[in-house]
Amino acid sequence: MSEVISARALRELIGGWLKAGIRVAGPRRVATDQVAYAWLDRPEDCLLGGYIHPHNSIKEFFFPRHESLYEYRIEGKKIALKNPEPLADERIVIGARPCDAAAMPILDHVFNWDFKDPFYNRRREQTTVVTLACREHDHECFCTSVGLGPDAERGSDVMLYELDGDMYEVRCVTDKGGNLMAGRTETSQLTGSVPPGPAKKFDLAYLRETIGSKFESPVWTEATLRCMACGACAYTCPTCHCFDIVDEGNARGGIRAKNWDACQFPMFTLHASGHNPRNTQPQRQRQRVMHKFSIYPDKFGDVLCTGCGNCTRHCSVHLGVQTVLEAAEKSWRNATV
Amino acid sequence: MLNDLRQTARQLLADKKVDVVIGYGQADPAGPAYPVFITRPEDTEQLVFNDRCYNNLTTFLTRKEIRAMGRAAVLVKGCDAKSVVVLAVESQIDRQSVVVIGMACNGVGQPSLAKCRTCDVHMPRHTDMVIGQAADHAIEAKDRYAELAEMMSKSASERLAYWGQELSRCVKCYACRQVCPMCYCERCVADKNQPQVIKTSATTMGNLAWQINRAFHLASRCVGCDECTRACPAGINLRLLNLMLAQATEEQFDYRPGMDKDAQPVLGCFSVKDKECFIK
Amino acid sequence: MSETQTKHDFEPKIVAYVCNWCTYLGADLAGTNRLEYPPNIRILRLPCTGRIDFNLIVKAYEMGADAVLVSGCHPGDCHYTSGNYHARRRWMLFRVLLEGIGFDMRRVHFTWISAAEAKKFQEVVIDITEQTRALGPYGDFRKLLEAPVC
Amino acid sequence: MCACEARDNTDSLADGTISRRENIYQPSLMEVLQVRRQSADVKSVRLRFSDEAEGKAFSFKVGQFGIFSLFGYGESVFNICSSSNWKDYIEFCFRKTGRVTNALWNIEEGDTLGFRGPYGNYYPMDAWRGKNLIFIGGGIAMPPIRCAIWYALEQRQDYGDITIVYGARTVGDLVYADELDEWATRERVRVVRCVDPGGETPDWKGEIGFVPTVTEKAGIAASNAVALVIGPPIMIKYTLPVLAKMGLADQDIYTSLENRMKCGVGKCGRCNSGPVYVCKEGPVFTLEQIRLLPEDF
Repeated sequence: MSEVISARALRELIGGWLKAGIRVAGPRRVATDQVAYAWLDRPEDCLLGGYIHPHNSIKEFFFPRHESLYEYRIEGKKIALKNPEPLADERIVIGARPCDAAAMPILDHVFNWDFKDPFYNRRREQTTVVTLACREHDHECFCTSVGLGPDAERGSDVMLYELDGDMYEVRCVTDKGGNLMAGRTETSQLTGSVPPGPAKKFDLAYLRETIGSKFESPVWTEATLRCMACGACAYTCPTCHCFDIVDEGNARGGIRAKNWDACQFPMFTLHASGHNPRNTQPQRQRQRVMHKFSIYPDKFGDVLCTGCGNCTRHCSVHLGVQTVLEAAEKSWRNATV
Repeated sequence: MLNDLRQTARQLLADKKVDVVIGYGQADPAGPAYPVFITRPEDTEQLVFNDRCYNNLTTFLTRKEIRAMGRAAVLVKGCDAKSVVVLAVESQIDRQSVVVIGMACNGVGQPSLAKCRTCDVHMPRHTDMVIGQAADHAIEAKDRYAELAEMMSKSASERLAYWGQELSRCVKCYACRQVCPMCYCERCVADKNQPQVIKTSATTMGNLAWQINRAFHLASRCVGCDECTRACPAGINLRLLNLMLAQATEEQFDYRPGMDKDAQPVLGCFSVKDKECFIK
Repeated sequence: MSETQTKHDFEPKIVAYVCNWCTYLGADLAGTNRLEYPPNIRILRLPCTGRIDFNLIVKAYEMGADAVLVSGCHPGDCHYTSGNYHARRRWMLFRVLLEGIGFDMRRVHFTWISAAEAKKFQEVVIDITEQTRALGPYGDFRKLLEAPVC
Repeated sequence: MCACEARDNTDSLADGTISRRENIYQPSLMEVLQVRRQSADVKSVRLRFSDEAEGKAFSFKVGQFGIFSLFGYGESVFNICSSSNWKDYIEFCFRKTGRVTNALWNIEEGDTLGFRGPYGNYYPMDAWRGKNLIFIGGGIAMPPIRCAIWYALEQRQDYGDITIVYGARTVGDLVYADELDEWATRERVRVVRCVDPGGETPDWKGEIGFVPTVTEKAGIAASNAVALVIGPPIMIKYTLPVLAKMGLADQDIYTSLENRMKCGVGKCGRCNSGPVYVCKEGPVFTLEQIRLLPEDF
């Protein structure tokens, strides 16, 4: 026994949400060859197939690339601070990929260890994530290598599985998801399944065990010398979360804002004195990969990567977590032979 | 052709004429090629050349990490060869100390990229050697800029709205800048904060200011390799911005960057006869 | 509020980037000659038109300008010999980019005004102010400024 | 730790507003009480909480840092260089180098700044009780040492001999010069001042030489001692072997790292050195701890 919904009913449901003033985001064609997670204006904007992975990730809806932390007004020698606008709107992300949804519990750790980030948390509370299990993958996908897969439920409130005849099986993962879909589905005998995901690209257990002692390994330089030092990998990544805090305004006032930042920029760690702890590009690539597979896991258990492949997919020199780790594993295993 | 390339590279390294060959490698024939840095003659077998060799490798000629490797030989397609010319004209490289290996090219991408459809430099120019053969056809100037016609037929208001929409996707990853061989500044104006001329925020306005800045700093310097457009993760058609300026540069000054190594760069000089009908 | 009323109440903000040696002195002379011109103009003095970074023009719109005037020495009169020639060439191309992106070119003005041309300065400012007033606020650009992020 | 727990309290408001208390990025406002010029490019600033109650509730431990902001320019990270025993105000010290500090240079009494903190760990002043203290600093590193010196002097009976070695490029670059003179008059305190060769003035009475050499020659007794060494990386690098030669163990040598930080609360991801977030688990480390970190600072 299962719960199902027809494609038409699903679109109607999206239409109903939009009509009720709920903000709905999902995969949407934004240019001829471009699919992005974006706010939907109409139910038909939402794509439920025909692409592998949008060029961005759903982290945008929880941790936007630019967000005001508060406003300041300058009145002579006095300053007045004003809270940001209330974050009260209910939101739904539909058609998330499992690798994107899985990033949310990972980011939860960062934004809640010790100090709690209210902006992120408020959006998490307000957003329901409806995930669409994957039926296709490309060369860059490697979710299976980091312990996830095309139907991984982690981070999702509802899972949708494509069935024959324009139907979707609906599996509610959380109460939040259950509430969202309650009364919207029909009972059926059909159950959804997905084809196997991509073949494993690297041995996670081996790398986790080894990487901590490989800070000085020559592989970092060998494998990453071609890095162009842009932030495409970090900004399309569902789990990268580094940010900058800047003031924007004029002589009378303005906002203090949180903007995305990326460890691949030389400016990221540059001290005012001119000293830069990560002075070369391979050092910065090492930081990115080690943050994901050593620093973060040592602190929080999981790896800071969901295998979506966006880093490699959007890299102008085909360099990403997957390519670096493949090279690293090969090099380190050979060295021990 | 591939044998010639590997043989040439091997010889250059074996004879110690260069310390590194900047070329293309490809781990997976189905995937894209990517830059490789070959320092030993025996590694030249890694070199490939095919229609997946997108990168403009001349960007690496000004990179700190690559410069540290010593004298370089670099593989260029016809379009990339133009950036070598501009880099030399702008004194960013010592042309005599770089070996430029031209690769005859019939276009990259399947289907070919937009730039390849109006390419008239299938055979690279101003290189130290050219490997392979390709036929060049003259392209009429108007065909080079045909893509602009549709955009320019819209009203100003519509165009502004179009760019606002396109640039709302920009995340300021600066991939467009980083892949560009002409963006070699030690510290980009976008990274300077005293004063902060361009907002660092990836808001529509911040992105517009950034892209205007990027496009105009490349005015009459951009060789049209279109790497910025290919590198953009958000798929913004930056090519159109570059084309606008390329067209104006060709129409007003009869100048195409990188085509003539002896021509004076347009914005590096002036003429007292320059048109000024727009100035009252 | 009706369209006509909006335009009537509307006081355009106009930013003028002028060179120190000609147009600024022209404006100064206009002042000492008691030539009246609208107060809508905000003059920003730079050493030379060659110093007027194109980013400044964009910045003016970002800060809420409805029109921008760039003005300097007549050809041949540059205090630094050739700054205005370089600037002219730069604007020839920059205008094309602005136009292509869809800036309203009726809101971007370039003039040569010498230190003696107080009258011309007055006329130009009156002219631009009235033109901009007729165009109304630069709404298309405000829309970009206010576009939300996510 | 004091402030962190208070901030954990999430009293969210029903309409979705993020309250002042919840917003970990929102600073407290502070009034500038005094600005003192310490050298050609260094100034120290004394601040008081604009909200009296907030000031009363505030406490920190020496060695912790704060994030100070000048509205319209941004935030900058500085050590709180006043002693934690001083209740009515806090102080920080800055060198004019970047966007924020260049703008801070022009502040005056009565201006309002923002402050978030205190953040990070602190000097183990309790564990140092009964020990002889060796403070070694270079250049702008005096302020983060000064707070510990004052704290120790105020609890004088708890600590043994105090030796302060402080060097700068020139005589004019020595910050808190007046306080150095005052400390030198205290009992069981020895102050060794030095300037780089060529940086001396005709009437200079201190040493001439670099901090490591001067430390070596000073003949400081290392038994039952701990050392706090802060300064530019090159100074630290050459001072450490000297301390080892004197017989100090790695766990008795402390320093404070100065990685670039933005959030100060372990989120923004730039201050880490290997697995350690300097803003959370630092900035104070023993040499023993630092030896375990990758060279990423």
